[in-house]
Amino acid sequence: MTIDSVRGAPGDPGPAEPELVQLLTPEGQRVEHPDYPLELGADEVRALYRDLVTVRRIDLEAVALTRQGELGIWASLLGQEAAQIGSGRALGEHDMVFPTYREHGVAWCRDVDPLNLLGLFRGVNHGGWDPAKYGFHLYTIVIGSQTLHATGYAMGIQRDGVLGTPSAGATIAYFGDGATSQGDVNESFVFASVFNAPIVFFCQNNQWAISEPLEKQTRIPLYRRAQGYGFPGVRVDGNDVFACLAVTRKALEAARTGQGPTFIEAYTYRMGAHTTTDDPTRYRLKAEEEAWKLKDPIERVKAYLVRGDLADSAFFEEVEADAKAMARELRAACLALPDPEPLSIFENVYAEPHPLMTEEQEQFAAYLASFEEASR
Amino acid sequence: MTIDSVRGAPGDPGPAEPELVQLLTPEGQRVEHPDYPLELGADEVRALYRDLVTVRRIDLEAVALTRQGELGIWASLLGQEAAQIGSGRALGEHDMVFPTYREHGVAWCRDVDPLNLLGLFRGVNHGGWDPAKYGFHLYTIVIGSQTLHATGYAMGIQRDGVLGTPSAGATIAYFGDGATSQGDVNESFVFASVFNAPIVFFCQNNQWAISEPLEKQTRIPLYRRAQGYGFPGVRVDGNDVFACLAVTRKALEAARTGQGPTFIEAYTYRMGAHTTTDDPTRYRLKAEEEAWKLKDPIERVKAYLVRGDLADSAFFEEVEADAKAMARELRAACLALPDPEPLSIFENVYAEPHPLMTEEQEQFAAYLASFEEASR
Amino acid sequence: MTTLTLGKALNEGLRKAMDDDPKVLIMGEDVGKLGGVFRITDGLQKDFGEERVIDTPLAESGIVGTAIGLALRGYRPVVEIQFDGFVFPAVDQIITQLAKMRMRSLGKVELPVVVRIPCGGGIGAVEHHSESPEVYFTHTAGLRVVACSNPADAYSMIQQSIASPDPVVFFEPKRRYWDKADVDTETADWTPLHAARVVRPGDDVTVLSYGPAVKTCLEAAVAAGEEGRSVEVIDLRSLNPLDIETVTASVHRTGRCVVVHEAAVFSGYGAELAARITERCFYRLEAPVLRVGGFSTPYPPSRIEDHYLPDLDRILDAVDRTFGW
Amino acid sequence: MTTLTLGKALNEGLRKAMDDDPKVLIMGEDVGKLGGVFRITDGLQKDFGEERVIDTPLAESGIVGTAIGLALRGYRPVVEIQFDGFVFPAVDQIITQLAKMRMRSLGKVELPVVVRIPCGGGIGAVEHHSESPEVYFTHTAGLRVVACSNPADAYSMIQQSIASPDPVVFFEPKRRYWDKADVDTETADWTPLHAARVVRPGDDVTVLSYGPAVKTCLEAAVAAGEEGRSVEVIDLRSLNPLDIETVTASVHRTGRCVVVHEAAVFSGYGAELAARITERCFYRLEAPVLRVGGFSTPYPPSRIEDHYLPDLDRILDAVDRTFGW
Ligand SMILES: Cc1ncc(C[n+]2csc(CCOP(=O)(O)OP(=O)(O)O)c2C)c(N)n1
Ligand SMILES: Cc1ncc(C[n+]2csc(CCOP(=O)(O)OP(=O)(O)O)c2C)c(N)n1
Ligand SMILES: [Mg+2]
Ligand SMILES: [Mg+2]
Repeated sequence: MTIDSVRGAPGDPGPAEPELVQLLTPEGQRVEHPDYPLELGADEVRALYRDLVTVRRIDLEAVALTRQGELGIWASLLGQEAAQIGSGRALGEHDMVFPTYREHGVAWCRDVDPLNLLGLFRGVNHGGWDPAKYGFHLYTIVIGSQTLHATGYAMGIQRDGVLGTPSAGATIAYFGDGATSQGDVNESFVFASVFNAPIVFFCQNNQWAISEPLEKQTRIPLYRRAQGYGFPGVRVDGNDVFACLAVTRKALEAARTGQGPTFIEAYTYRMGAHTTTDDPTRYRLKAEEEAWKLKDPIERVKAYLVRGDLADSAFFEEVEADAKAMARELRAACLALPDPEPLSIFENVYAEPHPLMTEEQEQFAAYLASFEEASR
Repeated sequence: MTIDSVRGAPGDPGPAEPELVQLLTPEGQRVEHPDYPLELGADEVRALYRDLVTVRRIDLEAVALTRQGELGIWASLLGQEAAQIGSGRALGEHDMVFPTYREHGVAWCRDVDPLNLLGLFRGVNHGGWDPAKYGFHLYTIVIGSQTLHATGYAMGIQRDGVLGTPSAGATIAYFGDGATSQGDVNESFVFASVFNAPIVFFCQNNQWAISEPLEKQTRIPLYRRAQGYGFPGVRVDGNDVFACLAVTRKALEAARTGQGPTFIEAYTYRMGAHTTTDDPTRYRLKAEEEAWKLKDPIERVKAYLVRGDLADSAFFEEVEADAKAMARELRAACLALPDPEPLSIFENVYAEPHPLMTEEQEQFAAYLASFEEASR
Repeated sequence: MTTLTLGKALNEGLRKAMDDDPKVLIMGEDVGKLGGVFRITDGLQKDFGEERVIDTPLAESGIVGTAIGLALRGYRPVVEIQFDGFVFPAVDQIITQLAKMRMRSLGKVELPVVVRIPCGGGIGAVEHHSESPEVYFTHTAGLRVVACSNPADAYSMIQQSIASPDPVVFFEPKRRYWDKADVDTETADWTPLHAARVVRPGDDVTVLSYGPAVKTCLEAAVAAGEEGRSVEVIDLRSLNPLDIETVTASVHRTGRCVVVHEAAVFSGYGAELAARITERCFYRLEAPVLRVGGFSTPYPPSRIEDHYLPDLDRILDAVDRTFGW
Repeated sequence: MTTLTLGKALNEGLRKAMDDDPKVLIMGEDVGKLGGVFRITDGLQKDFGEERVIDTPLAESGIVGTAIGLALRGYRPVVEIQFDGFVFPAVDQIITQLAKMRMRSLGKVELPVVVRIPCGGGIGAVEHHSESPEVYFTHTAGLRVVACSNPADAYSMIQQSIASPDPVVFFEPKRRYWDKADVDTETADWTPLHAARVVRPGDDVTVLSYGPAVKTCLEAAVAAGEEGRSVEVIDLRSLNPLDIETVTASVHRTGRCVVVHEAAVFSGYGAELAARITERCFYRLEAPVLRVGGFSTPYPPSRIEDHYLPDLDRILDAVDRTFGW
C-alpha cells in the first residue's frame, strides 16, 4: 500500500485519552517510561513544586491587577504551569527561548523579572527586556512569527560551529495549538528539517485557540504534524511536570548534539479565559473544565511529595507564604511603574539618527511646551 | 515508542528509486498494482499517446517562438507530459483545475486554446480565459497561492450539497516540489483536512525548483507531507501516463464522494530549463538529464503500442503530422495576436465605474491624441 | 429608527445581507459561537449555521485565500480579520490575488469578497492591536477601500460592500464600536458607498477625515466654533475611490484644509489627499494642506497612545496654523 | 576606476561586504550555484561556501523570518527577494517583526537585515515581475528604504546598507542591471546612504526621482535642455529617511517640481513628496507639484508596459504643464 493508511476522520482529534508520555499520574503516582528515565532528588522536586506554585501565584496576581484596571489585559497560564516549568527547567545556559505571550512560567525559569511581563500588559512598553541577557526572546503576539526567528537563530548556532561542544545551545520555540495552522509555523518546520537545525518546537496544546476547539485546526493529533516533515514528534502529558522536563531535556540534548529538530506536543488545558477580556462560557462547557481540574499540574506534585514524605506542611506553608509575599511586592512594583515619557515615542525606532524622528520629536516637544506656557 | 521512528537524515530525499505506483515501465511493459486496476482500450491508449505528442509539440513550438523573440518567456513542460495528461484525462466535467504556470498539458485536456497560453507569455494579457467555461482556473504565478483558491472552491462544492451526486465535482490543485515549502500550500493542507474538502493536491515533483534540488525543500519523500495533516499521500511514477491517470481518478472519486483530500506526488523530471531564460548547465549535471531521458513518458507508451500491435507506423506518422500542422497554425495565430490597446490598461480593474479609472483614462487618451494631432 | 451601537449596526447589516442572499458567508477566527472578539457576528452562526458562519483555522492567508476560492464558486464571503495588525499574513493573497484577478481574467472573474478590519487605537491594547494599515490597500489597484465612522453608515456600508462585485477592504473604527446613534433599518435609500459626506458644514476651513478620527474632528469643529471659527468636516467614507469632487468643492470654498487620520503621516493616506487637493485647488489654497496623524513611528505602548493619536488639541493646532500661514 | 554593470557592481559590493565581515550572509532562492536569476550573487557561494550563501526553501516569509533569527544570533543576513511581486508573502515578517523589534526591545535588539528587491518594469516579463512596491515599506516605521539607480551607487549603497544597524529595504532597478558606468572600488569615501544627490543641475524646474526612472528623467532633462528649459534632476536615493533639505533647497530655487516614479500614482510615494514639498515651499511654488507615474491600475501586460511606465514624453508633458499653470 502506498497510500498512507491513516485517513483520520475529519473532526476527530484522536482518542479522548491519547497515548502520551507520562511520568506522574494525576494522583501523584510515579510511573516509568522506557524512553524517558528521570531521576529527581527530593530537593529538585520541591524546587519544581515551588516554581509551579510561584508562577500560578504571579498569574493570579496579574489577573487581579487586570480586574482592577491596572493592566490592560492578561493572558493567564492557569493550567499550563507544568508544561512551562517542566520545559523551562530543562533549559541550559546556552539555550534560547522564543515564547508567545503566555510563557510566564518559562520567563520565570529564565529569571526574567515578572514585572517586565506586567509592564507589557500594563502598556508601559512592548516588552523591553534584553533577550540575549536572559536567553529569552521578547514575547511575540503575531501568532507563529517567532517560530521562524527561533529556526533562524538555530541556524546561527549551527554556523557558530558549537554543536556537540559544551557551549552548544539549542533553541526552543513555544506556540499554541491554534498556531499550528499558520503558514509561518509550517515554514519553520520546513527550514528546520531541511537545515537540520538545533531546535525544539514546543506546542502547548491547551485545546483552545480563543473560542475555537482543537478540531478547527487539525483532524489528527498535533504531534503527528512532524511526520510530514521528517522529524520526530512526541506527545507528552502537559500537566505532568516530570514528563515535560524529561521529554524536553531529551529533545534539547538531541538538538545540541546535531540531531536536529523535535516537535513536542504538551497536551494540556487552558483552565481560564483566553485573556481577561474573554468569556469562555460562550463557547465551552463547565464540565470540560471540571474534568481537567482533576488533572491539575500542581496537585499531583503535592500528592507525590506528601505520599513520599518528601515535604511536610511547614514546607507547603512556606512556599505559599513566599509566593504571597512575592505577589504583594510585585503588585506594589506594578503600581509604581511610571508611564513612559510622551517624547519616548520617537526613541528606539532607529539605531542611527533619522531626520524625521528628530523633526517630529522637536515639533511635538514644542507643541507640548506650548501648553505648559499657556498654563503658566 | 511515542517518538516517530522516522527521523529522515537531512538532505536525504528518500531512496534513489523510491517506491512508487507504476503501471507502465519505461520499457513499455504493463504492470499491475493491487490498488489501481486500470483497463484501457486501444483507442484510449492511442488517444493518450496523441495527447502526449501534441502537447510536447505545442511546447516545442512555444520554446522556438520564445527564442525568436515572439514570446517574452516560456515555462516548458518537457518531461512532465505524462503527469499532466494522465491527471488531466482523469478529470470529469464538474471538476475544477487550479494550475501553476506550467500546466499546458492539463490546459490541453480542458480544451483551453493553447493560443491563450501563448498570449500570456507573449505579454498581450495576463491570461484572460474564462475559468468557469473550461473548469480550468487562470495560471497562477505566485507560488502556492492557487492551492488556497482550490481549497476554498472545494469548500464551495461542499456547500452546494452536490457531493456524492452525479453533479459532484472535485478540485485539483497543481503545484511543484518547490511550492511545498510555501506557507500557503501548508495552510491549504490544514483547511482541506479540517473541512474534509473535496480536493486533490497534485504535486509534480520534477526534482528542481529553478536551480534548487529537491533536498532544499524536504528531507523525506514529499508524498509523506500529507501524513502530518491526516490525509492520504501517494507517490506515483510521474512519467507513467497510465499510473497518473489511475491514481488521479481514484483520488478525484474519493473527493467527489465526500472522502476528502488526497495528496499525489508525481515523481518526474523537468527535462528542460526552468524557463527559457534559465541555464541549467550552471547547476545540474548532464548525466542526470541523460538518466531521466531513459524514462521518457512518450517513448514508453509508444513501445507499449508497438509491442501490443495496437498501432502501426501510419498512426504514428499521422499523429506526428497532425501535431506539426497544429503547431504551424498555432505559430501563425501567435504572430497575428494583436497587441492590446493602450487604453485597455484601465479596463477590467473594477467591475463598476471608478472615477479614478475614468479620469486617468481620459487624461491618457487626451495625451495620446496630442501626439496624433502633432503628427497630423 | 432604532438606536444601535456601531458594532450592533454592523451585526444587523451582516444579518440583513445574509437574509437577502444565501450566498453570503462569514469567515474568520472566532466568528462562530463567540461572535468574534468584538461580537460583530454575534448570533449569526446560531441562526445561519456552521456552513455559512465559518470558524476557520488560525491562518489569515488561508482565510482570504479560501474566500477567493469560495467567491470563484459563486459565494460572497465576508472575511473578518481579528485585529488590524493581523492582516499582514493575508496581504499577499489580498494584493497579488484578490485585487488582480479581475484584470488577470480580462473581466471574466468577479471576486465579491469583503475583508473586514477593525482598525485604529485608543482601546488600551497591546502591540499589533491598534494599527491603521489603510495605505497598504489604497495603493493597491483593484481593491475598493472604505471606512465607516458611525452606526448608520456601518449598517448601510457593510451591505453595500457585500453587494459590490469588486473586492472591498472594509475598515471598522474599533474604539467607536460602542458609540450609539439612530439607524433607519427600514430604508435602503443610502448614500452611495463611494460618496464622501459633509458631516458638519462650515466656511473657514475644511477638515477631512475618516473612520475613528471623524468623531474627534467633529469635537474639534465644535470647539473651534466656540472661538468663532467655522470648520467644515467631511467624512470621506471611501478612500479608494476617493470622492474628490465633494472634497474640492469644499476646499474651493474655504481655501484651507487639514487632513486627520490615525495612521502615521509619512507616506500615509493624507499625503494623497494633500497632493491631489493641491493639484486641484492650487490657486484657492491660502495655506498648504496640513496633515495631523500618528507620528511616523510604530504605534506606542498604550499608556501613551493618547499622545500618538490625533486629538482635539492637535487638530485645532493645525487649523490655527493654516490661518497663520 | 573600473567599468561595471549595475548588477556586477552589486555583486562586487556584496563580495566586499562578505570579505570585510564574516557575519555577513546571503540568503534567498537560487542565490547559490545559479547566482540568482539576475546573477547578482554570482560566484559568491563558490567562494564563501554554502554556510554563508544559503539557497533557502521556496518560502519568502521563511526567508525573512529566519534572517531575523540569524540577526538575533549576531549575523548580518542579506536577503534576496527574487522579484518585487514575491515580497508580499514576507510582508508580515517585515512589517510586524523586522521593523518593530527595536522598539519592542526598547533598543536592546538590533536587526541589521538587508532585504534586496529587484523592482520595476520594462523587461517584458509576465505578471508580478514588474512591481514597484516601495510605499508598503516607506510607510512602515522602523525600516530604512533606499533605491539605487546607477552602478557606483549600487556598489556603495549595498555596503552601507549592510553596515546599517537598522533593517534596510534595498530596491534595485532591474531593467538597469545591465547599464554600465565607472565605479571607484578603491575608495569608501561615499555619499552618505540617506543623502539625495543632484544628478543634473538646473534652474527652471526640479525633477525628483529614484531607482529605474532616474535615467529616464535625465534623458528628459537633456531633451528639455535642447528646448531651452533648464531641468534640475535629483536622485533621491533614500526614500525613508527622505533628504528633504536637498529637495526643498532645489524647489526653493526653481519654484516648480515634478515627481517621477514607476509605481502607481494614487497613494504612491510621490504623494508624500508632493505633500511635504508643498508644506515647505508653499510660497515659492509657481505650480502644484505634479506627479508622473504608473497609472492607478495593476501593472499591464508587457506588450503595453511602455505606455504604463513614465517615459520621456510623459515627463516632458508634466514639465510643460508646470509652466502653463
Ligand atoms: C496572526 C494572528 N492572528 C490572530 C491573532 C489573534 N489571536 C491572539 S491569540 C489567538 C489564539 C491563539 O491560540 P493558540 O495558538 O492555541 O494559543 P493559546 O492562546 O491557546 O495559548 C488569536 C487568534 C494573533 N495574535 N495573530
Ligand atoms: C512566491 C514566489 N516566489 C518566487 C517565485 C519565483 N519562482 C518562479 S518558479 C520558481 C520555482 C518553482 O519551483 P517548483 O514549485 O518546483 O515548480 P516548477 O517550476 O519546478 O514546476 C520560483 C522560485 C514565484 N513565482 N513566486
Ligand atoms: Mg491554544
Ligand atoms: Mg519543481
